[in-house]
Amino acid sequence: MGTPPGDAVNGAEIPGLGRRVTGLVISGPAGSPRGRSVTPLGGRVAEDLLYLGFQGRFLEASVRNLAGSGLLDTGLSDFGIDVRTTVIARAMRCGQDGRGDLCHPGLRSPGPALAFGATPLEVLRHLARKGTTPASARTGGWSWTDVRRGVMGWGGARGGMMTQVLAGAALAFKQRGEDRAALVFETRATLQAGGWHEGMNLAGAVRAPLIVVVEDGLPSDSSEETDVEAVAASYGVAFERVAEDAHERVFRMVASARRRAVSGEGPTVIVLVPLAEEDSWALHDDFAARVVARGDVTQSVLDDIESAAATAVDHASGRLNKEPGPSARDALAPVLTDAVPVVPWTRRDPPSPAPPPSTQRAVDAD
Amino acid sequence: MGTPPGDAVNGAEIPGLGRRVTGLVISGPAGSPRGRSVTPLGGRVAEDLLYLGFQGRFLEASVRNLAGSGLLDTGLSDFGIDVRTTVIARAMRCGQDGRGDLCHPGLRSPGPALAFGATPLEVLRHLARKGTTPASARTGGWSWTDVRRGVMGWGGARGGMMTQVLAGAALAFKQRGEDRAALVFETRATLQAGGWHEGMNLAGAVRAPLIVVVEDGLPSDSSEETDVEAVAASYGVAFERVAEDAHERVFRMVASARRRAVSGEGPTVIVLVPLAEEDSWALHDDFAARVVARGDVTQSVLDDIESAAATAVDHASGRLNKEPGPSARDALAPVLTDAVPVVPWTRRDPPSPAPPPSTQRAVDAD
Amino acid sequence: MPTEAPPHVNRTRAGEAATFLEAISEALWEEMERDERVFLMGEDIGAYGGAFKVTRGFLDRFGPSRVIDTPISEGGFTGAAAGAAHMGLRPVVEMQFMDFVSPAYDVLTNYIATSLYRGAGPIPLVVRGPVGGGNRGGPFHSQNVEMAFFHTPGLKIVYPSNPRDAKGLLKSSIRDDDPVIFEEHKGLYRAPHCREVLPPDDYVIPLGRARTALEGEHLTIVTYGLMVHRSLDAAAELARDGIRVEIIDLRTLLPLDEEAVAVSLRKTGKLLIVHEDTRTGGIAGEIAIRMNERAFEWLDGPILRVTAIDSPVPFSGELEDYFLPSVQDVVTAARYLVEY
Amino acid sequence: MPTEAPPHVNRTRAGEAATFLEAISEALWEEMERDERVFLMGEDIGAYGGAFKVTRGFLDRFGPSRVIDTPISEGGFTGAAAGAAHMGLRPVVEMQFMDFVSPAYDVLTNYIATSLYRGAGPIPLVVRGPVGGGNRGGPFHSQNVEMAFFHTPGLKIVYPSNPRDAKGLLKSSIRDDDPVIFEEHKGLYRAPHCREVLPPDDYVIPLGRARTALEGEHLTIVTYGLMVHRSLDAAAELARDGIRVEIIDLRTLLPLDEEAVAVSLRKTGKLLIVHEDTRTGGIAGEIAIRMNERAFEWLDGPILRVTAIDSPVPFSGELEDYFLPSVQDVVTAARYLVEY
Ligand SMILES: Cc1ncc(C[n+]2csc(CCOP(=O)(O)OP(=O)(O)O)c2C)c(N)n1
Ligand SMILES: Cc1ncc(C[n+]2csc(CCOP(=O)(O)OP(=O)(O)O)c2C)c(N)n1
Ligand SMILES: [Mg+2]
Ligand SMILES: [Mg+2]
Repeated sequence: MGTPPGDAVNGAEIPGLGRRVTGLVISGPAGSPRGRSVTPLGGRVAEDLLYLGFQGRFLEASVRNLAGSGLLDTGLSDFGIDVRTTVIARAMRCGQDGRGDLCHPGLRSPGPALAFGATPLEVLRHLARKGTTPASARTGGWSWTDVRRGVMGWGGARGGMMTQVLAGAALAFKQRGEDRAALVFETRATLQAGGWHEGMNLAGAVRAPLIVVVEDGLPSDSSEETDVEAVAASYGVAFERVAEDAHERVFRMVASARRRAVSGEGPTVIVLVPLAEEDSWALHDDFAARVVARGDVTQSVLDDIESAAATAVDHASGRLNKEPGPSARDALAPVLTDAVPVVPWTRRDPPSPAPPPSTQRAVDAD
Repeated sequence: MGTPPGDAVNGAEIPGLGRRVTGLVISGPAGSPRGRSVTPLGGRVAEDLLYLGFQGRFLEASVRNLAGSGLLDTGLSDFGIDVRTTVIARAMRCGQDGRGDLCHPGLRSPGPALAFGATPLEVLRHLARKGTTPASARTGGWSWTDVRRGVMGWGGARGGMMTQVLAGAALAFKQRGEDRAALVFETRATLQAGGWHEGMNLAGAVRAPLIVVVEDGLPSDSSEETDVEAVAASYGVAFERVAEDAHERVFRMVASARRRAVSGEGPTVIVLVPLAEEDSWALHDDFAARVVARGDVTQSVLDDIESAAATAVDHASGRLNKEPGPSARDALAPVLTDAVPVVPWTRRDPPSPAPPPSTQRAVDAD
Repeated sequence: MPTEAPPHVNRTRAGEAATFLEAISEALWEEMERDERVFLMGEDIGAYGGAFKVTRGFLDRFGPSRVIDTPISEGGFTGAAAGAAHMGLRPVVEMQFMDFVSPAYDVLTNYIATSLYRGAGPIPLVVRGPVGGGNRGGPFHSQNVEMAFFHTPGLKIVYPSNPRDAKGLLKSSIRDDDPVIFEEHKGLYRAPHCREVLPPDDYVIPLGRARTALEGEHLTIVTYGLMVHRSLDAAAELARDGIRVEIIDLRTLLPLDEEAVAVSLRKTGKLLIVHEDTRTGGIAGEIAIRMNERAFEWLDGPILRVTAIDSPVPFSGELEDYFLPSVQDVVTAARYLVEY
Repeated sequence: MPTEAPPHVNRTRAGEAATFLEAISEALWEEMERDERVFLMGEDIGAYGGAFKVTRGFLDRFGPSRVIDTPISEGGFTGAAAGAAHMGLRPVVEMQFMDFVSPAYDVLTNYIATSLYRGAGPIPLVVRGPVGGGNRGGPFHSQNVEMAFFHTPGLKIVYPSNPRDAKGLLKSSIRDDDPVIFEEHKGLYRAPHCREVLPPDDYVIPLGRARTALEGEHLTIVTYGLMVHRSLDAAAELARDGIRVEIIDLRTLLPLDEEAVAVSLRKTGKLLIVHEDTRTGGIAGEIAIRMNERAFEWLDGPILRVTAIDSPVPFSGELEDYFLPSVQDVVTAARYLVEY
């Protein structure tokens, strides 16, 4: 059985509040994950969800701004942040020491990465191709990997590869008997890719502690209306659906899927039904209103959380411009652990007309 | 709507009988494909099924024999002929002129290839790597392609590729409004391959006239017990199961799936449940007994059919040894339609020390 | 229901100059009008008109049975295209980015490339799509894919450098009975300097034949695609010092027109190969050994190459520019060889 | 539940000679005993012991969580292996035949090979399995796969020629932090002439270092895998005419030990590359251009190659023998070069 979700190993600090926002346990009673009623979440989880939600909201605005002023690709600002992805990710056991859960945040929203400990500045660096983190300038986009924090990014193809990779990671957890699970966000059409089926089949067969969230987003011309529930049934794995549900219900549903996963009952596939465009932050606001009404968080703490999130994002976008671009040498980051990357001689001195090799034998005696 | 199944365009002749065994229409009334009762099949279809069944039976013995005497790889004799595959294939519209149905016979049994017009000698040539047909010495095994007769063989990987290929062929039939369908035999574990899912998804999405038979054969350690019915459901395609059914029922079920396919109702997945080992020819014998009992075929015609089949297979295995092996040049069959294959100079004359190129400009004026 | 050709496939009929991308669109349109067996498959190529809008307007004109929006399953629909080709159709498959051809690697190398050899008949099929770096696409939207297929007997690979060739070579590829991988460099798609008035007739350019992009005598540069332009820029700079470079634009990489390379090498005695793709295992190696085999005595210096660095394509602009071969790289290598 | 090692992984401990296959089994067994992070994945490797019985007895000893029978989904389980490697395990993936690595081409080239560069950390993983022709396996059970991966920065490729190297190189590959493609030639698996007594200690052979298989002075042959033996046979024949050939066994193809090749070439002035894989786009090209780059002045003749024919691998014995490079081919080419 798993540690209660939300029990992160380390947490970041809410700057304006001077205390940790992750590293929390649920203090409220465990609600039925399938129940219709909105069971309160513990105060610290609630604070986290509020903070992360505000961060996402301000980040969205900030990215649009930066794109407008040419500091980011407009292509990269063309995303739909879905606050529910944050809630889903936060229901996992996020850690900072390489021993928590794993998450592939998908490409649609930074929410899950934020929930797993990424900072707004890191998100922006990646979008802006800045060279101050190991990979932002090399692969960038919405996606990067930080094994320590459990973020498994991939800005590559939508072929279901991350379901395979996270299935394998989950297999490792299971093999070692660890209380860890993996969460992967995929988009709808990815289910058309054979690679996704192979990953899902494997995960189902070995009962890997894996949760696959299918973000049922913008229909593309090439998406058939796959019946995800039938697909899940064909792999004998559990299925859930998230629609315009309250944060509380989403959180508990995922927490419960996580519990099933780590206790060996196998993967769950969750379909995330798209929100009406105008609703994208309504669930956040409803949640905030509820926690204040319930007295879990006072209005003044809520205001502090909001302004702390705003400050963090402002700080990040302000600092982004001052950060150095990558150095060209970063293009030569090693592709092998033990090799110095080779620069073509045209970037260096030309070879001498008859390049003399070292005379010493490179061949071992054998 | 399709032409009645069994209405082949051209037929081969039963040698001992001096008349065609394919090119037949069902003369009996159409039975309910799902009915439990055994509705008679037309006399000529019955004769065909008897002839093909006997051929398979004798071929199985012959291949074991040849393998025992070292003329064939023993590995290639290690197959399980399933007489029902012949019935399934014969329920399609086999032609000889490139305008009939298509069939990928799979690797387990020559039955479907025989039903689509292959001769026992051709089967043996492929197994024996003889060079007297275009591909036998080059790819051989259980598998070859003859587009004219509608045989689409492939001795390659079990990755579901033939479901893709036949789905595409079926798409072409549909695009041209032809009365044609495609039949593909796959083995059970192939359903684990992403490639199979991609082919099936595409076929389902475009309602290609495709029938996929899953030969649920020997369990391999790597086969999970995929629930094929659930998989078919996830693609929204029809599902059928063939167990120890009488030939008549199998034939009508497939004929009906074919009718659905060509009338635009989409693919069908059929699971072929394995026979008990000792039963492998029992269904054939039951069928023979029934057609004789019903008076559709007299005992003497049955005997003639049996001995014609025996003669054909004897002839084939007798002739096999007398056939020439391939010539080494056949290894160089072109890989491009307009290219003469290049032989490395070590197989020919060595180049002169400073090989003179033609002086004429190969570059067009542009 | 036949509709008017949209503007981007009507440049030539209107007597206007066409971009590289428009040349591709024109070739597809004309071949689909000429031969009803030709049809298109790809992701979002129908209503959406394709990620780069190559097929905008095609769905209206040719209908959904000839402009097929596929699921995201490059292996599956390439396999299906092969089946349709077996049945006499002529599929042209678009990869949204050619980087995504990798899931189709299995079917292309094992099934499609071997078909003729297996006695299963030819598979006339074109797989086309955008390739190449310089567009800040990062490692998964910037690749060159020729070396994934160059080692596979049974495939052809075409990589044009200008609108005229693109149109003529794509028409040839569609009419060809063999499977063709057709690479279109994104950096050429809308490049203004590439725009040109195309011949008004139904011309084709034969596969397997290189083109002399520039005549010269001191050094042969063998190249293709966008690098033809980099090499021409380098040649212009070298010309100021009286160095006259001959540039061979391969156009087709497989089969390789080694005759054209050898003829030029005989004239210049020096050979430099320039490719945008990464270095190790790039096409330069094959050209080098072929020239060893048939033209060793004419070599007055080593065969050298200018290529990208052995690394994935970086995402940031600064890094990508450093990663890619530059005009200056070509100039440096050329000078070195000429002085050798 | 620890069981006795079955005989085929116990040859060395018993002081007996081991075949190539047994050397592979021993390496796997010893690494699994040494390091509990090492685990195996593949089709029918457990109860069945693998198609070639390399892992017979492993399931009993190491249990089903370290000897995992996978579905037939090479892409999927290679991707999963990558995930497990991210989490600190050291997967060794068996392809039943290496031909079937092609469905894993996408994940190997795009995800796994780029991981370190992307800042996602190393992916220590070995993909191993049988390769090569001569066993009448036909086109889909006989391929060499090195050139599918040679062009991808971020992968290593190992291809041993004898039991001693096989064991030492496989151990190194498993301990290496980078992803390694490890090719085992079926023609060596049980070859009696290959059998040898292996060092009793826990030895490793470093990746990226070639080996001189034969010292000579008139000609350098660069080769690997089964072709080392063909080349040795050719050398024996040439020796009868006083021609002394030096044979470099590459052992690791990527990274390529160009230093070893250059050093030998400096001594002999002549270079012949022998590979079993098909010709166009084979590794010979890369070796040729590297020697142009760094050793041109020492070349006293063209760099030549002996290879298979550009075609799929034929199924019939006669055709396959014609298709594959023979001892006679090597002798012919060597004589030509020596006389050049
Ligand atoms: C293997 C692969 N093929 C093609 C693409 C190009 N591509 C990127 S997004 C996309 C559409 C994705 O549709 P869907 O999964 O429904 O995502 P959404 O519409 O929700 O963004 C395609 C085809 C890709 N990234 N990877
Ligand atoms: C892509 C691919 N991977 C691996 C193999 C090797 N292989 C051949 S048959 C087989 C087992 C097939 O099992 P199943 O589909 O259940 O067939 P059956 O047991 O009925 O013969 C395997 C793994 C293959 N042919 N293709
Ligand atoms: Mg969509
Ligand atoms: Mg099975």
